[in-house]
Amino acid sequence: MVTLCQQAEKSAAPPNSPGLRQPAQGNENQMNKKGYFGNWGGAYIPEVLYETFRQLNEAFEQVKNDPAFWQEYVDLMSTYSCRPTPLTHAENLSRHFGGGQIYIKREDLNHTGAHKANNVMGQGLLVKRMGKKRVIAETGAGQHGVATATMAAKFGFACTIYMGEEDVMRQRPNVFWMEKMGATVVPVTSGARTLKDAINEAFRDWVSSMDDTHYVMGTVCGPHPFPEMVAWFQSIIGIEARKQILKQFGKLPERVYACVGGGSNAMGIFQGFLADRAVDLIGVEAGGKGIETGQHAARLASSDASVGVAQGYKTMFLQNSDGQMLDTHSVAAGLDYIGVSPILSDLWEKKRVRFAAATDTEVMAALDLTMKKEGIIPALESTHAFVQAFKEAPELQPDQAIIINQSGRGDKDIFTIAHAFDDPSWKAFIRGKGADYAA
Amino acid sequence: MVTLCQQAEKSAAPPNSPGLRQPAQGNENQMNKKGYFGNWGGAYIPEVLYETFRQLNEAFEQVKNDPAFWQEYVDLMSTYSCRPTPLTHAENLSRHFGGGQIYIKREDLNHTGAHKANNVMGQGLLVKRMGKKRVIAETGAGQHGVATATMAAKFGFACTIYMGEEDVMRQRPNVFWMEKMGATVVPVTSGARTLKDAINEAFRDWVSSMDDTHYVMGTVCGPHPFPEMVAWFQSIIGIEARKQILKQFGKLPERVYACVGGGSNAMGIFQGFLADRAVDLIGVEAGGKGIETGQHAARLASSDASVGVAQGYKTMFLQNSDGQMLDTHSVAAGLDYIGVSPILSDLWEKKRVRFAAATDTEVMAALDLTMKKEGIIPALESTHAFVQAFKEAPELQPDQAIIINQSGRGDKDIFTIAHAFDDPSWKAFIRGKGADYAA
Amino acid sequence: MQLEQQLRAARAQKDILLMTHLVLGYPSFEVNREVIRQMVENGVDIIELQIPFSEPMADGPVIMMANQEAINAGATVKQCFEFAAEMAATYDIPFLFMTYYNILFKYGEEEFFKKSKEIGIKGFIVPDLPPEEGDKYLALARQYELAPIQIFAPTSREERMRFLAANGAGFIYCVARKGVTGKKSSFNEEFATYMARCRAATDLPLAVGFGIADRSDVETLTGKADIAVIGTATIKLVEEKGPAAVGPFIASLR
Amino acid sequence: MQLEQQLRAARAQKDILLMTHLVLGYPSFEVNREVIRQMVENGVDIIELQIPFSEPMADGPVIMMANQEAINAGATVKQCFEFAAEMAATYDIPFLFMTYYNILFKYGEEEFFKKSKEIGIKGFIVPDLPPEEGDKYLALARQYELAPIQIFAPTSREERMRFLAANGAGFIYCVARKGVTGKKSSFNEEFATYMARCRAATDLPLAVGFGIADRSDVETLTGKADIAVIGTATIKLVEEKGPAAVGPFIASLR
Ligand SMILES: Cc1ncc(COP(=O)(O)O)c(C=O)c1O
Ligand SMILES: Cc1ncc(COP(=O)(O)O)c(C=O)c1O
Repeated sequence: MVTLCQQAEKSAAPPNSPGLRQPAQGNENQMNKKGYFGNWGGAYIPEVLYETFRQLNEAFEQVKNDPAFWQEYVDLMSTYSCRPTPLTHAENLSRHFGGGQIYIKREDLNHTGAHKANNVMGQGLLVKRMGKKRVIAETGAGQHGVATATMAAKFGFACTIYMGEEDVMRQRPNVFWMEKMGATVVPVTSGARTLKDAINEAFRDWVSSMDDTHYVMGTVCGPHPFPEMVAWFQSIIGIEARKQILKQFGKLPERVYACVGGGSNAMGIFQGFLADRAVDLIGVEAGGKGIETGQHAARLASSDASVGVAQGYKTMFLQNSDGQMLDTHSVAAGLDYIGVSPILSDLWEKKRVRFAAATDTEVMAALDLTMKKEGIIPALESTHAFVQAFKEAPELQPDQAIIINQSGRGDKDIFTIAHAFDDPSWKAFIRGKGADYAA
Repeated sequence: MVTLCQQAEKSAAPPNSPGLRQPAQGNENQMNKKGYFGNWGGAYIPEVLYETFRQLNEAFEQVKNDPAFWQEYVDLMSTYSCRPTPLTHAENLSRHFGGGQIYIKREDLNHTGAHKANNVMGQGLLVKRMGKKRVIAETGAGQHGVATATMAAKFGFACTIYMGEEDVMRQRPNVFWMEKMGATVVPVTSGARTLKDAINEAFRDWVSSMDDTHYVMGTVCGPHPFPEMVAWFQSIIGIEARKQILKQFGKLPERVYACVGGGSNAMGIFQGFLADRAVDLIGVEAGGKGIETGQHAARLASSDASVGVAQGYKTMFLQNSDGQMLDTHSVAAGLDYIGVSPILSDLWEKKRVRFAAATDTEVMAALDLTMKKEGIIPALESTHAFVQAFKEAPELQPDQAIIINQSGRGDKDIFTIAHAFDDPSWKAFIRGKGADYAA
Repeated sequence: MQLEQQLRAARAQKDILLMTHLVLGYPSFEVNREVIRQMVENGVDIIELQIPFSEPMADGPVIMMANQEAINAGATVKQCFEFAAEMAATYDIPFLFMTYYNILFKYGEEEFFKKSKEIGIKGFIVPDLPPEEGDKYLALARQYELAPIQIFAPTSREERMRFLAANGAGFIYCVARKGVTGKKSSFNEEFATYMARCRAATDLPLAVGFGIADRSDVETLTGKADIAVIGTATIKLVEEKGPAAVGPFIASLR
Repeated sequence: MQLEQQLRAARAQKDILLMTHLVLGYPSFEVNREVIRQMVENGVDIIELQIPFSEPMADGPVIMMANQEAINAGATVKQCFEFAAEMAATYDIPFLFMTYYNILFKYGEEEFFKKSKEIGIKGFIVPDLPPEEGDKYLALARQYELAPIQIFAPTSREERMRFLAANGAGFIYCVARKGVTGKKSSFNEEFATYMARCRAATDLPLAVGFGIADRSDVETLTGKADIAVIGTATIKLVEEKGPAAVGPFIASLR
């Protein structure tokens, strides 16, 4: 079966930055020479990495134009992970809201539990081609770290993961798995000790280790060619989703929803529909405690962000008037980031993608509903997309469909979710375990 | 893609107890009228359930002979779960052992993280046909409970899960998810407060609730028709695996390994190869602290078990000379059970399936190796199969293959695994969390 | 004398017979001995001796715990036989073994019948052994002239009841309601219909069990059934008030 | 006078020039003031004033923490300008701004150049702004006659060095090794080859930075480079021994 699927995939997957290069789309989302998407992107890198980026660009250009590489990638993802991931018709939720048919793209069923696997395995194949022996990565919640550690184990690379000290403490389960997979996890003690600081730290490693080391950027951010490259690997989501909805529903969806941290899962699914002008694309950011509180991570859905350049690229950042980055907040660690993909900033500016924000509270309610109605546990990140989809579903007719990209599974978030639900039995359980381990 | 896959599946799935009825197999594994496999099985049920079982048998006979039902099942599993699950070539492990090629059947990539989903979703469809509105289930570690709660949410059934009080305390994360999915989890305080007691309790519920309630037995045990029915649903594993290995490796495997708790994942994959006489089938039971210590759950791989009748069926049980069941032990809760599938007892007696045991210590070592070499985290249950496969892989040649059935993923077992590895950071983390929750 | 005749004889003297139940070895054989004495002295007509089993699937919480405790306290099948022998020798009423099939199976079915016959047991109640699984058991029952008591449930259809009755002897144990032992049953109209169905299906005496706890229950049954079965109620009583309370309780029932 | 001329004039007097670095607002502008006094009085030839940025990607732990602390202590870009104006007015040596591009970008690049020119700043070091991204920046540098100091790294190829030099002015900042600021560099044969490559690529004065910590480092550089850059070393010194230790340290270097 797998191979049949692979063939279906094969004939359909343009080896050349699929979504970004669709003709109907014109050139507006195509990168110019300097790695820009419209006014956004670029490569603001220290001189010491110039040569490394030159080589990386070259290697990426090569694989992008090599259909065999894309095929190798699709094969790997269909035997090591579970691609194509299914598109699930959420019949109960659809009925519940009484509007459009809700379909869920199941990236949670990937190996390691999130869309992160797509990017990481793709970069792994690239690293193999480049002949490097070690990978490094930043991680926030730990999903990208676990995915990278997994890839490194599979490919036999040495692996170091940078993770904010705060996050190391909060996300111990993921740290445990990374270590068990053979990776070294380095707690980052600078800055806010979270994702952005881990990115800085990974760059600090890379500027001395680049000869044998590749930095596996976890999302569609950072200096060129990372945004384009990560988007390219993630485009597999949208390619599949478009075919699936046509097959299962018989026509295109009205709207496609995805949560936006850095933007990789969103770009992944959006690329499948960019050329379909009638399909409304909605990115959902972290509304945290509410936009008005300032404690959020809504770059494009709020008016709190402004154009800036940091971490190697130009985009909309949450920063103060001096250009110092702000602390962000979200119940979902993976959305808790100052910047956003330059590709999304471009699509936002061009009004091709619409943005909304979901608050922590709305997220917990949507999570609860989704578990109870469908037996599906989306990651807290993914649940943001569900919130907005639920708000809008009633606007549609039963013969219309929407797709929600479920970027990951929530059972990894048990500590956070059980805490957020303020579950007394969970607390008692943890207290008991803690007591067992005391002394 | 999904639908292409579905079609491939369609043409291949015999709607009639596939593995158990393959002609080359003769009739030896076919059940006789009374629900026996050779000398094993039967339906030792209280009179009050007679009518319920009659209806269940009737309903099962109907769907078994209805190709549309099997197709509905396959469709559901390919859009709600991730079937066909991939067959992963474990290149690094193969190289490491320098013998046969190791392939891993990835049941861990199922929705809810284990093969349990196959059985549960299948029974869910059956319940829908029977028009019942409520499901109950026993669960040990909680995997089957989570799967059943998930199915109940999806189908809109009320759901009660019986779980030994010990297990409720040990497996709080699973309890949390069951509850969040809308199920009621009832801690069972009788007996050893583990799996077998939960089964008794579920029967106690069923004898009064059978009019509107179906008991979703979690494995290929219990009274007829459960063993046959669960095996039928799980046969999807073996049907896929056989096709996949032929496609990916070009010939049949020499050996197929599966862990055996009740025996459902083992029967699932074995059925694909029962008719292939040359394929050696190996069931791996829990060796616990060592067969010699008596603290294990090896029914067929030790000489500690004897024929008995309990929980509604005749099989090999770990019991004393009076017929009282013994306490069993395994690091893997899902293998920690007194009985074993009557179908497996039959295949064991007929020497078609060979049995081995893996100790807790061997399991932890194999888990460590698998994580580091392949970036894959098998469930502790599944890891038992890996242990025996690793022992035997060197006996084979590189142009021969073996398949290990990875029945589930291990990241759900974090509390158990981190504890078993005696991880100091994990303990510190839990201590810290515990302190946070201590008012 | 075979069980059925013995019961018919007793029934000729009384409007309704009383059958009581206890779990052997719980809390101890000593207490069992005292409880039985009180039962017999206060007019119980027949006693069910449950040989404890670790997986008493059809029993409710009280009897289930009693099974567990008896095993934990070390009660063996051998001791149960010894104790039963003593009781059957001491008292003139019929004693039955109630247990789950695995106990017979592991003991050796033939041996189990032989030994039971020897010590004067009159019949068996084995709730997890339907006739379909009981070829050997039923043949041995005929051979040893021990009653393989069959069970009717409210869910049993007419045809099924006839089939069960044909395979049974001694009396029929009519489970008063769905569910396990120990919960209250309500003897309403539905129950009356059920009893009528039971009566129509067999000539064997009818015992009714599950949830019978007091005199009014017994009164309700009088005329509808031949035997009222008191199970959980006495076990709870012994737990709460000790064996001495059993006599007065039994005396109060009829 | 433009920066290059000014440095050539100074260099004519000394075998090697000393450039020092500090993070504005860390630990406070008061301490900055005292440190600069000690530096100038002990013969420092040029000073890099780092305007703190929250994401100092190219800096090692010491300078990174200094950035963070300065921001936490409330240092603003406006204060940095005020302080720099005061220093440039007080001392006769060239002052440069070192910072990351976002600081210029958010301030408004033109405004940043204009203001810097006004207060007497001589040039900028912006480690995350390669010439490819700096069209406007480089144009403004020409317009305002401020030196857009370019950086060479050991990984820069010859062609690349020429390109950088063509876009640079004032001097070239040669990063002594791969990696971030703050770790020791070893000035071995490989380093000598690297310096020869730098020299061959440009006529601009060469500064060498990253990990220069003592007199022997400075001696090693003498003859190979025009300027030795001391960065992390003084920050650590101030942290450990206070600003008063800076003068003697600087005096000991050459
Ligand atoms: C499950 C999941 N979804 C979404 C995100 C956000 O990243 P992105 O916007 O790049 O998809 C993350 C990041 O960790 C994640 O783990
Ligand atoms: C992952 C996994 N594997 C195996 C088992 C054992 O069950 P079975 O032998 O029925 O496959 C369990 C039971 O909980 C399980 O969760």
